[in-house]
Amino acid sequence: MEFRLSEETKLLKDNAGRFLQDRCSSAFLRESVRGETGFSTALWKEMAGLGWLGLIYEERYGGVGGSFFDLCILFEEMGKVLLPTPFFCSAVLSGLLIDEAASETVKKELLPPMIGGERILTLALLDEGGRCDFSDLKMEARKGGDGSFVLTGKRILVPYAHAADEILVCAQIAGPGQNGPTVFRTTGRSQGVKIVSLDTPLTGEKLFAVFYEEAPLSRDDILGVPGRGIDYIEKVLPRAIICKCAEMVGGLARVVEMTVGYVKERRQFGRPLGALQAVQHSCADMQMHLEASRLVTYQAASLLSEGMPCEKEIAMAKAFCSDAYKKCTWSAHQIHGGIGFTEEHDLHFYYKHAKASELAFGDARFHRGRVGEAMGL
Amino acid sequence: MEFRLSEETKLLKDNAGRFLQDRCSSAFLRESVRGETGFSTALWKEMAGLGWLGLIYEERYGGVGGSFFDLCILFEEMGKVLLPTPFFCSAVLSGLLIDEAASETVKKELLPPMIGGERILTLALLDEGGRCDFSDLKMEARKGGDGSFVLTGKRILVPYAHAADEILVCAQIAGPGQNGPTVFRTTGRSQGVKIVSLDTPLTGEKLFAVFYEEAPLSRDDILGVPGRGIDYIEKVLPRAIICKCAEMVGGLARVVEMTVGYVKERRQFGRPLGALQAVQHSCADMQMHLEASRLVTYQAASLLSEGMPCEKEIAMAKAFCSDAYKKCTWSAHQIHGGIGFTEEHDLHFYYKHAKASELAFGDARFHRGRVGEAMGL
Amino acid sequence: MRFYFTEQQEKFRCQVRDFLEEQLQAGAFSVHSASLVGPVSREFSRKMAEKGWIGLTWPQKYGGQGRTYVDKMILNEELFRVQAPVGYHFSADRQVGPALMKFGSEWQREHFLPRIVRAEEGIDFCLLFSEPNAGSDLASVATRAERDGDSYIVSGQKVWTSGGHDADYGWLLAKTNLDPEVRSHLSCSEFILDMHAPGVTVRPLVNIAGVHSFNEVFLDDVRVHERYLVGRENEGFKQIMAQVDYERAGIERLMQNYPVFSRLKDHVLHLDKTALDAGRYAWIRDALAGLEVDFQTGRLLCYYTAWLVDQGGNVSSQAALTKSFCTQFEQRVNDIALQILGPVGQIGQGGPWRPPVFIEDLVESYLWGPSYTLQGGSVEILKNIVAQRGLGLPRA
Amino acid sequence: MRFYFTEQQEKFRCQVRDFLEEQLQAGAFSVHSASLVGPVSREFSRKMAEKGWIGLTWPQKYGGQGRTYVDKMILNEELFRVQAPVGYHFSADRQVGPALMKFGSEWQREHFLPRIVRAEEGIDFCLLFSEPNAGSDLASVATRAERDGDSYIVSGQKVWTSGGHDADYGWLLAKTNLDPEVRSHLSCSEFILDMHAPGVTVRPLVNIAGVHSFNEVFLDDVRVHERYLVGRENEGFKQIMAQVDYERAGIERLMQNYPVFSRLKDHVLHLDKTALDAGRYAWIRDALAGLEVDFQTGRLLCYYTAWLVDQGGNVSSQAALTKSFCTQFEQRVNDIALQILGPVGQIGQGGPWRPPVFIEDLVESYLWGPSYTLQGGSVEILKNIVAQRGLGLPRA
Repeated sequence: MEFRLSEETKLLKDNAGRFLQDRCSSAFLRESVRGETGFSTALWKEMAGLGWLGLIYEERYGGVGGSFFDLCILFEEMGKVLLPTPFFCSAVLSGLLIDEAASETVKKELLPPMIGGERILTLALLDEGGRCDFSDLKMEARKGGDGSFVLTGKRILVPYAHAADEILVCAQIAGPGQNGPTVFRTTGRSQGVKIVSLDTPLTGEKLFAVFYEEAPLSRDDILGVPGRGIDYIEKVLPRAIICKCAEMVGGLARVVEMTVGYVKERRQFGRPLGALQAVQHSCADMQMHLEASRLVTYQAASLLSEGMPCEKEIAMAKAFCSDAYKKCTWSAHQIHGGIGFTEEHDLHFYYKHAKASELAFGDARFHRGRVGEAMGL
Repeated sequence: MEFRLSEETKLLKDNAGRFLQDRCSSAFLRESVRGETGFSTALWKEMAGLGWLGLIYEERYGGVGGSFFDLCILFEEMGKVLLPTPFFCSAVLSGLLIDEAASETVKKELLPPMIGGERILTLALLDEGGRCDFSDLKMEARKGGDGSFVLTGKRILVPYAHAADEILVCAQIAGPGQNGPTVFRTTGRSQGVKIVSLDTPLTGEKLFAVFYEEAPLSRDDILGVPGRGIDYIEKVLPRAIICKCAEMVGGLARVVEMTVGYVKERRQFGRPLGALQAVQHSCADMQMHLEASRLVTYQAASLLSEGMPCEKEIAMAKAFCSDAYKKCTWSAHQIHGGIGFTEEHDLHFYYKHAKASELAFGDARFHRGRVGEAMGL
Repeated sequence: MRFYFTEQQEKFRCQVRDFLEEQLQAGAFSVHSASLVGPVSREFSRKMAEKGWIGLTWPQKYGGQGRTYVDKMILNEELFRVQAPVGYHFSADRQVGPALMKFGSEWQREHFLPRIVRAEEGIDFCLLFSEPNAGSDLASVATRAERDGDSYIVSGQKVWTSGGHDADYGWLLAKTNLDPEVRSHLSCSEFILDMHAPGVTVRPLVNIAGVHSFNEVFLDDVRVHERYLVGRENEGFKQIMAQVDYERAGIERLMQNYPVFSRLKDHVLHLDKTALDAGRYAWIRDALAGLEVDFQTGRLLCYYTAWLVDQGGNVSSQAALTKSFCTQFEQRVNDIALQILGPVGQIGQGGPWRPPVFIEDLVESYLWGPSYTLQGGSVEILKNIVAQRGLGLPRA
Repeated sequence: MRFYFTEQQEKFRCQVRDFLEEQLQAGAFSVHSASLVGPVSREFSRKMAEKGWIGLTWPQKYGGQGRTYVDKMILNEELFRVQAPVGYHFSADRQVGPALMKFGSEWQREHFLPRIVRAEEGIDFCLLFSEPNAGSDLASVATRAERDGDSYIVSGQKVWTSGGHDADYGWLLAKTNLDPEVRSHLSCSEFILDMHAPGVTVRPLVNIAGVHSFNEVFLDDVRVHERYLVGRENEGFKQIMAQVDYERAGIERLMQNYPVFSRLKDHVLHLDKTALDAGRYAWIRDALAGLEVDFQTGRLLCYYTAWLVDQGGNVSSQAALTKSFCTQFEQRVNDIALQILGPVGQIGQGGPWRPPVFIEDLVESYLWGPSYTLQGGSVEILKNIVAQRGLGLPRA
């Protein structure tokens, strides 16, 4: 057991933290979200310039060759300011999927511009019911002549689909000598593809529905080996989940910081709010949830990073963080009172983020199910 | 909606409360439990003399002809002192079963001495696994010649089986032209019946295992109509559950009273414990749980008493009280600190009673299942 | 004890239901959860007034019906079941009227009560209690009302003023004894303030659901005639304590999300159980039954509190207890609804596309979540009241 | 960061496990949950001493091994996994030793430490902190130690003294400055008290599980030589604050019910799922997985705290946070276990008959429940510490 961050990691953390704090004022973030793309392209370029998008990818693709653990630390820092960017969908979900699935040629084609921030990728995972059910993809790529396909199905809650150069999606190949679940590269501008903006008040990320109605695809649009689509995605999800947890830990850390800061300053009944026992106990609970969330998340991140088996640890992290973060945002609101209930205050970003993150990739109950499986139950 | 107790009910409540407070000092209760029977026979006689055992039974059986609601009020008062007696198993479980099932002759034989306290009855409900599974009784009455039966099976957690003159048990009649589930009258002193004392630290009631190994029975030992045993029991259980809830409400009321009294007196950090905000909030929560428990219980008791349909209300009462009472005993212990953790203090009787009551007749989750059914889920 | 309604009460409930059904059919409003008190519609309030349902519990001499609080609870239960747009008269009916009857002058009663009962134009009230430094802690009120001839000159800042932008009058708490040695409890008074008077500026605040429902109100030398002083000078605190009980004793704190709750039950009833994992369905069922238990228990507490009001006793502690119980239900119901629906639940009504599985207002209701346990006394304050006034524990 | 153990640590764990397995085989003790710290067995402690496992973290000059607190956590985890009978040396090892090394005189160190490390006869310590009017609030300590020549005369009453009836020595907190004007924080001192000295009376207290585990201790003019004063006169409070961290930083607060938890998992693993309602099994699985998440998270917190101790920092707040988290797990595990088992779960070991489905110690563990969140600082006190010392919030 060693709980100290390595010197390099600490450096990354400090630099990233400082950069984000400098650049991502609350006003800046509010402004960015309002634009067409839903994020600041200028900042996005800068992040790419800092090597963040390529942090975990090999140098030959323009990456930094850093550890997955460091990526989690970066997500924790981004979670503190709740920076909305396509980082997660492009450099984690899609990038990892390409890294797992694609041929060397395709990796060389896709990863460098992704890492450079010039090309944005996204992954369409959830069906119309919001489920990710590998036993029933509800997305069919019917074989046409000469190796062509026709794609039909609906995907929703797809991040930044409007800004994405490519949308990856897993579909069941159907037709003579069917090939099973397969990842395809699609674009929102193609024939038969419709992108519809969704009203999702909880998320900073912009989310879309992507409808495929007999969208034509070619054999070249297949990513990796036909029939192995689910295997690829299942290799990506654990890391995506832990990046999400790290982001939640960052958000939670900021919520605790905001709340403790507030109760030290705010006076009520003639003394600081923080002198009230009920407030103190609530703050202590938040701190306890924060430390525990961070430890379970770091544990999974570290084991994943070292390639050790950790299915149970991943599930524990998502189960614990989902509940902890949400509970703490409730407490924070309760302590802040009216001021925290205004749009002007930043607290609500975390309140929303906590709930949206709980729902993403399975809530606490879902992951306790996974823990149960790992226990042999 | 009318939330006032009627004058008669109030009188009963006050008298019973005063009687119990006078007679059931903590020392007296501790003393009673230690004896052979596990309760004070002197007090038992007195209770019978007051008409309590016959409160709800018709006058022609020696009863008072009072309402079921009044019986619940009595249980609430008994719950306050946690009086251990065979009242529940004799005058509720068994008495009601007889009232539902028995012929007029048998009622005239059994009810008057039960009501007079001369004869103690009990009901053996739970199988060896602690379940009450009507689809698999695990108790068989095999037909012998000339209308005789041989009873085989195990029952556990049977209250006061050692002191009971009769033990009622529901068994599946097996053999030619089988007759289905049927209630039998048995006694612990008969051939093939063994009574074993159980170590049940949570209960004030003494509980036993009753083992039947080919115990001979005659046709006369059948209570009511063969094959209708479960119907009878299902008519009794709702009332038993609500008596139990009322007892829990009484226990909870006493816990709140003890705790509030304690925090007013006890000084810590130079002021009454009750001046601490955390203690105040905890006490307020307890009071909230008490009032809510009482209202849901009274609701079910009152509707039952008036013969109105109330399956959902019964389930709600047991679901709510089970959790509320337990939670409050935890809080009470937390507030009392070390002193409450000693055998000398009375608090632990309630701590135990809360948990045992939760487990009796289905816990909160079980009864939420019933509520769900009533909701059509 | 009787846990059902009288025939007359049932009949009354039916009348209210029929009226609301009619209004819904006519498109007078739509069922929409989330906001604290339904939207403002003078037209709707006028219709209610015609029925005699404003001032239901008030004495007949002020235009009321002299009926019980249990009747009023029935009325409100039905109104909130469909989130009827009662905003125009709600504060006046709930708090202002009872306060005037208890503390107001005869002129004030005659001037305001009949107009409220008739939902006349210009009687929409808001409450001017909270200030930036006096939220839960009203004793820190700093707004001053200085005597000037037969008037008071009021200056200060109020905040969290629900409906302040629509209101015609504000029910104001301000300091009238400016001696810093005198405790607030003995130095504040209550006034009725004309929101259209010179010097009143209302600045909208947008809440975290993106809705403008409350405001900051700036008072700059606003002149208030002494006949608008309610009750006795410097006794505002004593008065207000009795008034907020009415705010807390209502069923609205249990039913702000009733449409969401009701739609959730509907949704689950129509779930295709065969397509669902058995364990997951068992959990949904348990969670929903748990909500039902809490809802029904909260409802009992509400009716019990109303009944106590009818008995004429002091209900401070009981009202605080009831509200404390109910608001916690409000927060839980949205949380669980979102867990049951899963990711699609977070899609709101604003976009061009809605998922097949969809509960209107759900996300928005979740966003209103933090307010439930804050408005009208935070849960902490309510528990203090239960502990101190109800159980007799000493002040901290 | 590294979330696994070194090879050396794994090896150490195996050694401990092998030793315990051996002892279990030999019938030296049996696995039994519930009690706060395993029963007293000098014989067992002596065997541990032979292995060098008492004073594991202490410097070699006092007979210790100079190893890390993480190693000690590994040792304790294995000991508590089987509830080994460590009662004889536990307090001395956990608190007395570290306190003497920090504040004791050279004579005290040489006199006690090597004997503790060897588990010699007569070194069983109990803690004499709490008093009838000074539980969570140690500042109210009233026991007096008055100077008399080269001794102190001690009078007063202590309570909740775990193991007081077996102990040879008591670690005593008493007032040495009797000036009522001086705050307790500046007027108390720490002593080592001979429990066999004239004037010491130990009265057993039976707890709600029916077990005699703690005591009242009456001190009647007990003479204590000044060389048994630990640290500086009147600085007992400052000293004690540092010491209790060791009490709180352990894994024992997470693992008092480990056997119950482990048997519960076993029980559920072997349930006949086909005989079970699917919904009920889903709930059991969810509940058990929830316990596992909390247990594993608590375990991480424990190791993290131990690691922090090894780094030499102040761990007050961290230890309080860890204990606060862990004790709540302890309470929950028994509650859920009983819900899973249902009515049969309440049958204890004492009767002549046990049900086929049975978890030893379960009821008894449930009866110990209230103590978990009280001993060694109630959860409330722990949260105060986290808030005030950890987060810098002002004293109430």
